[in-house]
Amino acid sequence: MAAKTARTGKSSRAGSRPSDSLTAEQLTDMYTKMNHIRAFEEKVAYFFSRGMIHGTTHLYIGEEATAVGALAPLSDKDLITSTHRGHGHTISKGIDLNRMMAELLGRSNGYCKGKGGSMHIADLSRGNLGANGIVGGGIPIAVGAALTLKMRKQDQVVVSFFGDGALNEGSFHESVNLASVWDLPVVFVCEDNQYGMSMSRHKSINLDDLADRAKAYGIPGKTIDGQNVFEVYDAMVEAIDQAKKTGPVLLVSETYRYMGHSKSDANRYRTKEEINEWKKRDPIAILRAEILRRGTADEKTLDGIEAQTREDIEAAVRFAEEAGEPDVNDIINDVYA
Amino acid sequence: MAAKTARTGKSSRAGSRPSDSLTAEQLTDMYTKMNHIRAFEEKVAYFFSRGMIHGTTHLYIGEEATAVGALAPLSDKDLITSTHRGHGHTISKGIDLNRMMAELLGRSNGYCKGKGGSMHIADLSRGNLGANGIVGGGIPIAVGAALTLKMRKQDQVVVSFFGDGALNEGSFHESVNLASVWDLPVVFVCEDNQYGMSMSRHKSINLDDLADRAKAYGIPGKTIDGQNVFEVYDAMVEAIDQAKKTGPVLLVSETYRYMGHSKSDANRYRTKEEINEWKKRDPIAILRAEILRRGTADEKTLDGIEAQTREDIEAAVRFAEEAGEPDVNDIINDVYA
Amino acid sequence: MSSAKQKDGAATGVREITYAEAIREAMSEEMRKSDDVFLMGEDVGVYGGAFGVSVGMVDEFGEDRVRDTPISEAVIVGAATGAAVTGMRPIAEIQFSDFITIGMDQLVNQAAKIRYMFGGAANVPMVIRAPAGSGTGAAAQHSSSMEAWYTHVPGLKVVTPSSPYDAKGLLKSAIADPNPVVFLEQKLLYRVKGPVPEEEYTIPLSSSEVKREGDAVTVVTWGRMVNRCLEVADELSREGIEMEVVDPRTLMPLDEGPIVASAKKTGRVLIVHEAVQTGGYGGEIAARIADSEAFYYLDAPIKRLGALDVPVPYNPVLEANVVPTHEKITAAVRELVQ
Amino acid sequence: MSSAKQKDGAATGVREITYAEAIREAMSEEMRKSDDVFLMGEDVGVYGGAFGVSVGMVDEFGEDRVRDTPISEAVIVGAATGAAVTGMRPIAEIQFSDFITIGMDQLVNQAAKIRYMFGGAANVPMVIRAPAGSGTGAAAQHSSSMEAWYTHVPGLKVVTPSSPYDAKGLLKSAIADPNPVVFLEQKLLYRVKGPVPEEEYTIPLSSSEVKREGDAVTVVTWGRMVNRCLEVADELSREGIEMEVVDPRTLMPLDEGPIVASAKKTGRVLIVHEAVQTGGYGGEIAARIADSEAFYYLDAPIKRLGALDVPVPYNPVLEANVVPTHEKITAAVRELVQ
Ligand SMILES: Cc1ncc(C[n+]2csc(CCOP(=O)(O)OP(=O)(O)O)c2C)c(N)n1
Ligand SMILES: Cc1ncc(C[n+]2csc(CCOP(=O)(O)OP(=O)(O)O)c2C)c(N)n1
Ligand SMILES: [Mg+2]
Ligand SMILES: [Mg+2]
Repeated sequence: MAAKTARTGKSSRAGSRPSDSLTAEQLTDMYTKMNHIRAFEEKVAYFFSRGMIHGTTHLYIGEEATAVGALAPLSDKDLITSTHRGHGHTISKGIDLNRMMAELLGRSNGYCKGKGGSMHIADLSRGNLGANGIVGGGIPIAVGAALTLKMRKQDQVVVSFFGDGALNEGSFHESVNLASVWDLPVVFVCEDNQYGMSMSRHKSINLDDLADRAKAYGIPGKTIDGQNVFEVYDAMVEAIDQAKKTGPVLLVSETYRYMGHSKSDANRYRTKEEINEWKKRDPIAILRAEILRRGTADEKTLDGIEAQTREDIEAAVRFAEEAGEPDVNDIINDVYA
Repeated sequence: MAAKTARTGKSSRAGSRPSDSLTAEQLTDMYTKMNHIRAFEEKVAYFFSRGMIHGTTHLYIGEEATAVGALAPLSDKDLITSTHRGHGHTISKGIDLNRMMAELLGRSNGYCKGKGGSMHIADLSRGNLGANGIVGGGIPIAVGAALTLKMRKQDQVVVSFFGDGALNEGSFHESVNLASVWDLPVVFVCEDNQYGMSMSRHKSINLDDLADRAKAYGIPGKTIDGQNVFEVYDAMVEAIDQAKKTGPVLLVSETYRYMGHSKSDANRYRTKEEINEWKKRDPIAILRAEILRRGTADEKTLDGIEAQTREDIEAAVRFAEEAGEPDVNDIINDVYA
Repeated sequence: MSSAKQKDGAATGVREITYAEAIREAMSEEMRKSDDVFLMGEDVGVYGGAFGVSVGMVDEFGEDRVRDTPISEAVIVGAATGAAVTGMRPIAEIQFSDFITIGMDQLVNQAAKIRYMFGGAANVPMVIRAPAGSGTGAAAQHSSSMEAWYTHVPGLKVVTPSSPYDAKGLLKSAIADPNPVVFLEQKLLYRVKGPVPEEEYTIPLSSSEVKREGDAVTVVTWGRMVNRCLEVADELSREGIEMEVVDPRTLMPLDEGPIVASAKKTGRVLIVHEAVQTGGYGGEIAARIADSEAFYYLDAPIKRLGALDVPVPYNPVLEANVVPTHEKITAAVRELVQ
Repeated sequence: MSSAKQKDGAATGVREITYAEAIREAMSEEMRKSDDVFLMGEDVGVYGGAFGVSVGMVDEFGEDRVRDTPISEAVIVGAATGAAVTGMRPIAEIQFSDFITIGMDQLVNQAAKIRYMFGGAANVPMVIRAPAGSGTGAAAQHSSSMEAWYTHVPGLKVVTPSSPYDAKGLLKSAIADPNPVVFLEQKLLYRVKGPVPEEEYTIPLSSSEVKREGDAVTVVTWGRMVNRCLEVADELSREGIEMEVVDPRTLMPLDEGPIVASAKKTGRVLIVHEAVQTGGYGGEIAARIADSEAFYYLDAPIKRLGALDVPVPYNPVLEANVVPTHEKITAAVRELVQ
């Protein structure tokens, strides 16, 4: 079972790792972000269950360590492309939570003025090139962004997130190949949450280790334990370095989504046991335990952070609710620049 | 240089190989087919140089051993999909040369009644599902044909040809992946003639051995000397067997096109020396030498075969020229069945 | 108007089922009849399809004939093409019609053209089923209506059913058709019920239907907009304005006769579609009328009402106002008959 | 009619260059002006492009700015999109416009929609250049004219130049435009020469041009068909039939004014395009006229003449007869003015 494989991990534990020298402040920031993601998602799940949000949404709960671990080593100037399951990446990259919540609620003060919704939140000012409703759709865009960096000789990197299901789209293939032959600074991060909608990745891909996909492009590939934010962080520090020096890297982060694929999912394709098994290795709990072990914060502080993140989300909801619905006359704007 | 790699070959020479037991008749048939291809192509090249054929064409001269070696082990009921550079596959699979030539000349008695031309010749009665003007376009179709075989439990195989350039299309990726997870009986034959139009495969793909692409799909992959028809044959016998038993296989046949990519090619991207180097290992010469060594036919017989193939092509031209142009009123037919 | 009678089924005791159920029945019945027919697509198996259209089918037919595919639209369309050319009758579901773009080459350059390129030597009997349209809050990449594209590709047939009855009858014909058919389903109709007889029936492709007779104005419309236009018609009828509503049902090949006849009769034409107005199929309909004998009977300019020329926005109010609304249709009819 | 004057350039001493050269000049000039502009595509470097459009450019600009790509149309379009969103101004060549189908999702669901989905927070300044049209004997998968598709995608601009002068002036505007532009070149025009001034000039996108004045009939046409219609016009002029020929040059957004004005003036309209008639952009033009004030001035049905509804066949005689021929255009005009 994948959960078991992930548990053992694959990165070497010997010697000192970058994550060993994370400062107290950095650890607190990571803990805050993971809690922001979870609190945001739980709020969104609540709104959906009440029919208070329009459309559909794809929740990231359970996968928080990947986004936070992968993006912690980035600078503000580094870029990302995200997915339909993008809230985690967006919050990790830094975002105005108010405007993000407002967008989900379709308000005029949302990131996209209510035109985009959950699947199209972007924040170019913070290097977030956007979520994407098309599976695999953001990968070519990441490659193009990396081309800009290379042509302008900018010392930055692009991180492109996508799921295990996206590994089967032609866009993945063409993109990784191009990034490889052009030595572009991209880290491709595959979030293997074991399923593409209802399809087990064991049925959609004939590989034990998804990182073997990298072998087709002559680039490094590595599978990591996506529930452990430190392992993600360490792999990413190395990958960013490689990407800048020699070109693209593929990381496969083994993780799991606790919730259904989207709002309408009867979970017919997996068992309760499997879900519970994964929940035992909750990424927030793992980070919390390690912070306590290192002693950079105590229980009380961490509880305070958690409470604060919930409060931040409530504040974001208030911010959104204070704004009006977008003006119907605004429909026709923003097509052309 | 790729030519050197190919020269050493990669398949084991130890023990007896399927090609060791090719009968005199089979060898003669292979020799005939390779000469048919070459004679056909030389005629077509001549017509083009005189502006007597419309459109463009992609010549297979120099690559004959791949098509002939790959298709010799097939039964009539096995299927193929071909490419823009398809004359070799078409002749190897068995075709009415008259109607094939008539199609190139755009005649009403051509395979497609003059509607298809060089890039769209098909012969479903002989299992040829068609050439294709879209790079990588035939690969998904091959997979679909193999699905038919599997669903109907027919003990046949599909061979899908494509070039090194096609390895970079999303269609290749999606197709091989699907064939792999569904265990479909397809042999994917990549004809690595070193270039996709002007682009060296060393620039378009970051791999020394293109067969490594197979590793992304958990299927066997093997690179073979495409100038040596015996090596192609042997690899193919094994691959067909595997494909029927366990699912798809990727073969990469290292070969070279002597002529320009299509009729308008100034050959700016390669050197005369490189072309001449490859010509030293002409696939027809290699087969001829081996036939003589085995003694299954003598010089005179082989000369006679060669002369006969040229005569067959002249006869095909006469067949075509006797037919009229298609009727303009036929334009609107054949859109819907 | 044979099926207009059917529409009164409820009254005459015909059972009512949803549009999604009608589609499922059509597929299941054809799959029972022939082993050549099968369904493939993302999550069509145990999940039952993103909109539940194929729920339960895998239980009856097994995983071999109700095939879950990886997320690979190009090879979904292409494999269907290859299976069709070799004698099967695949039904390939693309989860949202927006994603057909990924299989566009296989659909347009392969499936549609194979027969012609081969001089008639091959058939490509396949159906691409895909849900179209906005209204679900899924925003710009999950809501488009691109039927016009496919009508511009010789070799394809294009079907846009507006009721459970039509969906079932047309899908059965599409499956039986020896050509590639793009069968565009309406997300917002999936749960709408309508009368569908238990007995076997089919509706020929390329058979426009007058959904409602009237003499004041001809409204040509399809897909989700048909019901909306019929509602407007009921309302305006109370004021004495009798709209004739014609649904082409199959856009390509188009059964032009009933449309031209109606335009000739009423002298006033409004074309309503959910797709973006510019470049939409409404242009084709308008052009056909403007170049038909009906031209000489027109008393007013031919009006089109399509979606605003923007991608579909997320906010529900914006989204609802992108497509022709009840109010806009009403206003357009009023303006025309003045 | 500013550029109609330019068309007499030969007489007034303006140099003549080919359509391909005009395109190359436009790209080279813009690349000299800004490092943000670059060209990418299959074989655009040392090979000079399949039609020789970029011959020599790699020598001036180097392999970094004239980038040969692998054969991967989806990522060609997508990488251009990503580069554009991050501030570059890519020109991506797709070797034949038929192959845009492979990059269709990236073009339609990404490049075109990004700005709107993000509520206006991003620009996507990119040009997709691609040769369209039949006449080269390359058959069904290398000869299509799909401009209508792109006009149906809000967010894209669509340009179809018919002369070297227009090609250069419009391409420079396309490169400067902050939006994704689909720039459809005509294979059969690449070697055709025309006057192009040495001085810098641009032609605004969305500026229809009356290529020839006349009062008997309005012919709206674009791309390769413009010259053919002008030839017919010269011929019929000898019989006293004066055709007015209007070339929209940019199909989306359309500069409708000159078209409607002309239709109003002549009262008779023929729309000619190389693309397949059904679902073609001729429908849009016809519909716009039929719903404009020109409607009241029409003396005859609006006629369309597009290609026959078939894929493009290989045989040269068949191929030539698929598209509107000189004879068919002449006959259509005669019929209209009778
Ligand atoms: C091109 C495309 N195909 C299908 C879909 C519908 N869809 C949305 S998410 C999804 C599953 C994606 O799986 P994966 O890439 O593993 O990401 P996950 O949802 O597991 O995070 C599917 C099939 C889509 N949005 N885009
Ligand atoms: C999708 C697509 N892109 C580009 C082309 C133009 N083109 C035709 S053949 C060719 C090169 C193909 O290279 P490869 O696959 O190696 O085959 P080869 O020609 O070398 O046999 C190109 C770029 C095409 N026909 N289809
Ligand atoms: Mg997944
Ligand atoms: Mg090649």
